Amino acid sequence: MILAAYAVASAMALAFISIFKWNSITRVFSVLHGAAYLGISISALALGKIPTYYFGGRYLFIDRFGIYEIMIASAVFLFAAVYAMPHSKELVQSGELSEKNFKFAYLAFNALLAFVVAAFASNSLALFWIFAELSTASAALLIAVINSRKNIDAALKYVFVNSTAMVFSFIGIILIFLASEHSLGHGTLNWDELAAGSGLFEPTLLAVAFVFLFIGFAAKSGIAPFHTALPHAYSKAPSATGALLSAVVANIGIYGIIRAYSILGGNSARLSISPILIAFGVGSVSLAALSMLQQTSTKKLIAFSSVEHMGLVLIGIGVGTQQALFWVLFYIMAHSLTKALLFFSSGVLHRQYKTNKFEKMPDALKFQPLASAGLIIGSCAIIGMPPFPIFLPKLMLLIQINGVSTWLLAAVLLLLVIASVSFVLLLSKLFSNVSTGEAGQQLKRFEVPFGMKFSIVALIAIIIILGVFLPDALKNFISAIVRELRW
Amino acid sequence: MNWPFLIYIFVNAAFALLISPFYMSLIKKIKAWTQRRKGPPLFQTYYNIAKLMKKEVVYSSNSSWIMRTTPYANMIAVLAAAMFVPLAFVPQGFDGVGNIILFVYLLAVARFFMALSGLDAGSTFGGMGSSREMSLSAIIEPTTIVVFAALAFTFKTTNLHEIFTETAKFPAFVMNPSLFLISIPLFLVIIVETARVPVDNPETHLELTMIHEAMILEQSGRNLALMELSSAVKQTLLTGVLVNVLMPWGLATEFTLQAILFSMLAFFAKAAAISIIIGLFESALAKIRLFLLPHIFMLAFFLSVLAILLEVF
Amino acid sequence: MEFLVEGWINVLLALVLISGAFIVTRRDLLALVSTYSIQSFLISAVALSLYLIEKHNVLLYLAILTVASKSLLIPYFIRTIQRKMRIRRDLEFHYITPIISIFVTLILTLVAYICLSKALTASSAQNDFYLGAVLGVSLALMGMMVIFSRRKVITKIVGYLMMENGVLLFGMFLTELPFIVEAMIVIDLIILVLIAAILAVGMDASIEEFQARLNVAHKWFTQEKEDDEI
Amino acid sequence: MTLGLFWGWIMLENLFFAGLVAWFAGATLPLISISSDSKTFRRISLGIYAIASLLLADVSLFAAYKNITIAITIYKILPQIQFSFMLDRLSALFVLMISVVSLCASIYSVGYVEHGHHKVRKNLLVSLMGFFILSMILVVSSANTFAFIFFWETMSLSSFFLVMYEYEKKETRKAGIFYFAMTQLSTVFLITAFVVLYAINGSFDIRHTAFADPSLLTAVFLLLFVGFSIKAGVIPFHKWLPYAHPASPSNISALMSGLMIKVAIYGMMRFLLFALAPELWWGILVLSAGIISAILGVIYAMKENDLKRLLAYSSIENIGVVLVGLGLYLIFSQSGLPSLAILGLAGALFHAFNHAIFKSLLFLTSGSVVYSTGTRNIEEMGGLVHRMPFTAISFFIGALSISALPPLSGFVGEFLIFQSFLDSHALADPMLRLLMVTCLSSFALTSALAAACFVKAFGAVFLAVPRTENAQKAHEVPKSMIAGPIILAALCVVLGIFSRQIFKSLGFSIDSPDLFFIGVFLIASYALTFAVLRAASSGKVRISETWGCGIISQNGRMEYTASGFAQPLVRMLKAIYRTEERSERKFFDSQSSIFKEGKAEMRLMQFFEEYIYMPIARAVNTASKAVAHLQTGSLDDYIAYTFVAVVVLLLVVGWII
Repeated sequence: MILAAYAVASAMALAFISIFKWNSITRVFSVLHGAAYLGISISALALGKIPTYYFGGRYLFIDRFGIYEIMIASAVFLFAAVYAMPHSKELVQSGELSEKNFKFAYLAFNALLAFVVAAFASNSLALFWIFAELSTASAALLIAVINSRKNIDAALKYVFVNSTAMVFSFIGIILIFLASEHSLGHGTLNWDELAAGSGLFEPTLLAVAFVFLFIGFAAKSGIAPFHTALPHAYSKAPSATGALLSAVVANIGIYGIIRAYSILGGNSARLSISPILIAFGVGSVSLAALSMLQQTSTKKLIAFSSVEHMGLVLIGIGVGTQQALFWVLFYIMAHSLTKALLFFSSGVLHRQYKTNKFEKMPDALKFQPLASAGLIIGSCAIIGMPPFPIFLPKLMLLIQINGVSTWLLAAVLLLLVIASVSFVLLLSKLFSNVSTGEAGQQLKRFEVPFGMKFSIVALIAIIIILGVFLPDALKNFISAIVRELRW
Repeated sequence: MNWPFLIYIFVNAAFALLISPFYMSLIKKIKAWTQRRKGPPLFQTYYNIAKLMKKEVVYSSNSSWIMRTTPYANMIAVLAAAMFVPLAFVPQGFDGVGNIILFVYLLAVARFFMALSGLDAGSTFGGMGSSREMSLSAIIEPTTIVVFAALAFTFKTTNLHEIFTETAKFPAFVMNPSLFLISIPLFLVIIVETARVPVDNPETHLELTMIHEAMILEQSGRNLALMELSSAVKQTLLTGVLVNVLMPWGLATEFTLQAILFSMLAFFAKAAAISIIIGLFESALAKIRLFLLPHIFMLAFFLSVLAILLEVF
Repeated sequence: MEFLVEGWINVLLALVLISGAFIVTRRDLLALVSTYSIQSFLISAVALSLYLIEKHNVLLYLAILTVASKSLLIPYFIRTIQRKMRIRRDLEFHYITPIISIFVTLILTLVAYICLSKALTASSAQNDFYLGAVLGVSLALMGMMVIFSRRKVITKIVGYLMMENGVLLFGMFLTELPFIVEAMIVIDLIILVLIAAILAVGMDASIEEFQARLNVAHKWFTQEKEDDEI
Repeated sequence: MTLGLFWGWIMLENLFFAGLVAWFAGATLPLISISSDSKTFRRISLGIYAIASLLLADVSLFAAYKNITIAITIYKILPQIQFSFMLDRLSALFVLMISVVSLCASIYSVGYVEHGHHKVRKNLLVSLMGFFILSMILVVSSANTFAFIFFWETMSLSSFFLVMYEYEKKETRKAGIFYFAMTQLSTVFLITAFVVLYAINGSFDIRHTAFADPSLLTAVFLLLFVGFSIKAGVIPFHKWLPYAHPASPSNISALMSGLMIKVAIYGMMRFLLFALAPELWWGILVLSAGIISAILGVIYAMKENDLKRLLAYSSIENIGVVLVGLGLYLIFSQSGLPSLAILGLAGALFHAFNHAIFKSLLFLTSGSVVYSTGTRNIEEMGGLVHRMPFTAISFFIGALSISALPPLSGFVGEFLIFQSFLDSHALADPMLRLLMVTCLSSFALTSALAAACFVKAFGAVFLAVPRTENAQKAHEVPKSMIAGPIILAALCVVLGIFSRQIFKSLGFSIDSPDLFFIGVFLIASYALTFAVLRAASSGKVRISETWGCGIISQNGRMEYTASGFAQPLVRMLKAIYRTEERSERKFFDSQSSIFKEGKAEMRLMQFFEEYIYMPIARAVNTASKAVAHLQTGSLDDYIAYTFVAVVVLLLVVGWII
């Protein structure tokens, strides 16, 4: 029922977009697409019984974790779609997006949501893999659709780095199948069955399988050293796409890792895997934090910040306690929303200055006060300052990390400081760039259209509210997810 | 507050005011004698003060209320400090009066104002004097405090009145070698605080040597009189500390007229002795280069720390 | 019969590995694609041989699908593009030279063996599956080696295809694996290759422009150091 | 009676809450009207601040005086994560301090904020100031470490933005980034410590913690100490302070220097007194850190010619003084001398409180000076006592107080600390006594240098003749900018004079001198002296030029400069003011005998920057460059990384499983 509703929504959106030739209708439909997803998810939560299985539970299902991720994805998509309404017009006007490709871009944009949601709704690991790959493909198209060689280059990097890593995931899938066949008697690739029977699995086989799975999922979520394509992809993609890439597509990888790790739940393989995850997490955080110091472009900085946050999330997963998972889940949401805000804000600045280099953005505060405010607030939020929503999960994750080692905690914290200093450097370089005399006068102010403003303002409001209030519903929901995953 | 204490305040201050100028002249006289000169009359300082009182006050047009209040501030700070050093007799204790630290800081108040007044007129000399005064006082401060700490460590109290009561009871300083050690840095502190050779030369108005005189260069008339008087009282008070620690013979601890009078006389004589020593000390030494002064201070500091070490171990 | 077939399979697997080594070292693009085509053919032959033993219909379908897509369709597509691009050779090697890459290939097989040995022993997998798994993983790693040691995008695509072949080889031995999964992989592969190829040539352009662009594009891949302007 | 107390308690709780809400409302108001340039909103907001400060001052004074504890919980995120607040005596003291200072700062700001040009920025200044103060209040009244760190961070964040107020200036940016890095570093230490405490206690409550592992206790102490030290500006973690304080607007410098670093002191006290079981060596560590900060702080201040930076260094000194008191408390309480320990603690607390008052007074007045003259360099001022009489008198009282001159408030704190030093003969351990003497002498140097430093500051800024045109044209600031400091100045006097009575009424029998008596005596003797002089002297007064060695008219170039004033001390302490001298000489001939030309330069070495901060920064930068270099932009490299990672991962898996 729920799934059908999703499918219908996507089908209608895609169909209408391809049928009608008016661009404005295309824009509206993609907003409706996002809204429909969000609406369906909420009403499913309110009414429908979750988890629900389809096709006898073999291929598709919707459980709480899935719908949580779907909600994050559709919320970000909704804002991105609203943002893209005027933004795409701008892109067409400035010639960055050719008229011919407009519809194509929008199709890919909407298909991306459909694929992502399908991935979250896949019960079968193989199906999940396929949809993850498809989301890579559509994301790559979205990056490449802009008329620039650099974009094609970035898209190719994105495709190659992700797909090569995902190949190993497939090996992992085969191994998982082998393991389940060996222990349960019949091979299965279903998340729920795997999680239920995980205690019986052969630990070494399971561990090897997990490591293979992990390689692909890590690439998808941007864990170092598989993150390399992200800075290019994020900086070249239009901002709405960038937001989707970092706030939605990256979540697929983390989703996969969490699912896969939950399979290890009752198994001794977990003991040997946990250090690997933590090591990769620390590696990502340190690499990202150190790289961030040298960045000169807003979106690259944001990209590395994604790597950093995913690293922290990975550490949280590696710690493996229920509390840690609870906060990891909250963290993912907070991170997605904040990242979207950052992308939207830097997108406005990109419109104004046609560049992402923050040295080349004179008088940003004067020309684009709202975007600047968004960037400032987003930066504060992303570095985990209160009263923004990353602070709380960060603190609580740190507490969980302390359970592993206090040294690890101290190391992570120090790295986070470096990362936050990078953001402050960004802000200070950006906003201190005040032109004197005529240079500043020549620049024409880019009037921010309503849609872009709306997304930024709405996200700021949501972030501030979530930073202080943790609604009971959300709290219970996340707890339910943790229970459901049998962490 | 009891009435003997009130009397003490009044008598002690009056006594200090009365005898202080005498020692200034006495030192000059001693120095003159050593140089085979006749020297000024012993009461010359009193004459000077009386003369200055009659003169008009000249204020610089650049100066502010700092210049105008400094003489009073100096005077009252020194008068308050006078409460802390019993010269005539040691009264019954009163809260906080007699505290070493408060004593040192009351003198610091006087210095603070004086240094500011040196800057107030905008004259080059005044600034120079203030600068040197504040620098030297900063450098000597550890010594001063450690000297008093040594006293406190020796007598297990920080109240001068109590210290003096103790010394008056057992007036044999020989018994206590640390007291002897303390007396040398204490003497040096007096030299510095009262701007004497080798730190400063109160006789000359030469810009290379002036410290104290440079600061009060712009003062005149009754204000200058107040400044002179207060610095004289300050010297007496510091001498009083030395005298009462080192040779407390005759210091009255009970409140009888006879004892008080005897105590005053004894103090007068003892302070005169110290002044003579100061005079001879000044004659024997030449003014030291400003930047060599810390060496002397280090010596004083070393001695006072030594005194404390004796007490500590 | 089965004994014979098993031996046959081993020979085929060895051939696959050799073809992999070939791809790693070849400079001629046409030869590369042909080798790939042959490799895919060998793999479907493996599938067929397995079918003789296991009698699972899935393997049959798989063999057909592999031949259709990997031996025919994709190579055809790549050749078309190649013809348009007029590139014949991929001369430069990055990081490793052909001779070294042969050694690395051997080492990779060893790595795959080390990684999988304990796990597969523990699960008491059959012997041929074991061999298939090790070869599959090493083939995937070799494909990756092709991707990063060659400069031309077309070669990279071939490398990626070889990686997929490795996975396919691996998956084939796990006969119970649902067919739909394998089929989907193939579909996905086609889509990705299409996208990558299209991207490689540029979104839309006439042949001349396209050629110019492509040359530039190859320059970016090879020498481009970040500069960030759109 | 009980009922009355109960109602009173309820009322206090509500009042406290109302105060917080008022702060919040006041701070939000300018945000709502962010793009309007009307003064009204800002004034209303500042008025709300003032009222809220009064309210909170009232509540905290009552709580401190009656020694009752107010506890409220505002919001529970999760059962173990709550925003709950508590005013016990220690917290109440700090809340009182914050409210008093922020009351005056708010009054001051009414005039001060209007002198900028950017309307948005003016509104932001007012708003962020409110959030900043509110955060500080909430930090010191936090009942658990979660709320503590939460508001600690908001405090850091809001103050960071306030430091960046004039972000166009390069030095401001440098200051801001430096400040931010340091403040984040301090958070690292604090969070680590809090997390460890949480792991032991199982909750965020600040309560007495029993450590099973003594090394963990040591670790927690060190973490907290370093964390709070960074924020408090204890040497060697002080370097952000002389950058950040001058860079921010003056009303904010007053808050930062007067209050924010005290918040760190509060944290230190809170945990040392209530959560951890101290050991003797902690006291020695704290004492040494305090002495080093005090002495180096004032020595650096002495050399400084930037008025606000001078004050910032002086804050380092005073934080050192507070730490000395705290260290004495720890040492004495571990040596079984509770009465002396209380003396030290009282000294620390009283000095902290007073420093808040007089340092914000000094910052506010120097803000007025900067406002009028447009420069922070004291060499370019002079003669302002005639042009800005009220500011001058306020600054003067602050200077007197900070120089620890009786009977003003600054004296009392230092006195108590001196007293406990001098009473340390009661200690049993001779080594400890020796330590005390050593520290005492350094401490004495500190206070004398502080006096010298403020003679220099007051003299150069206010006295004599203006040295530049700007100083010549300076005029008195608006009334509100006079009113704020005047209140603080009055407090300096009152707190000093009535210190003994204050201690007594709070129930502490501390043997501090009766400064009220001294004050009365001073006034009486002033009257007497005045009367005597009137009677005995001529009373003639003449105004004339300063004697200038024959020069007709005295001008600003002839007077002693601030650098000149500091010169003797600088020479005497040249071991500390490390200067680097470099000379190059060229010669005509090869034997180096005929001199051709030469170049000599002298530079003040910044020890901590050059030997501690810069090497670390360089190391981080080198590492980050190396790492950033990995991002080559070439797909080949990226795939190669993946390849290597996969191979390594597979080997690792094969090896460990």
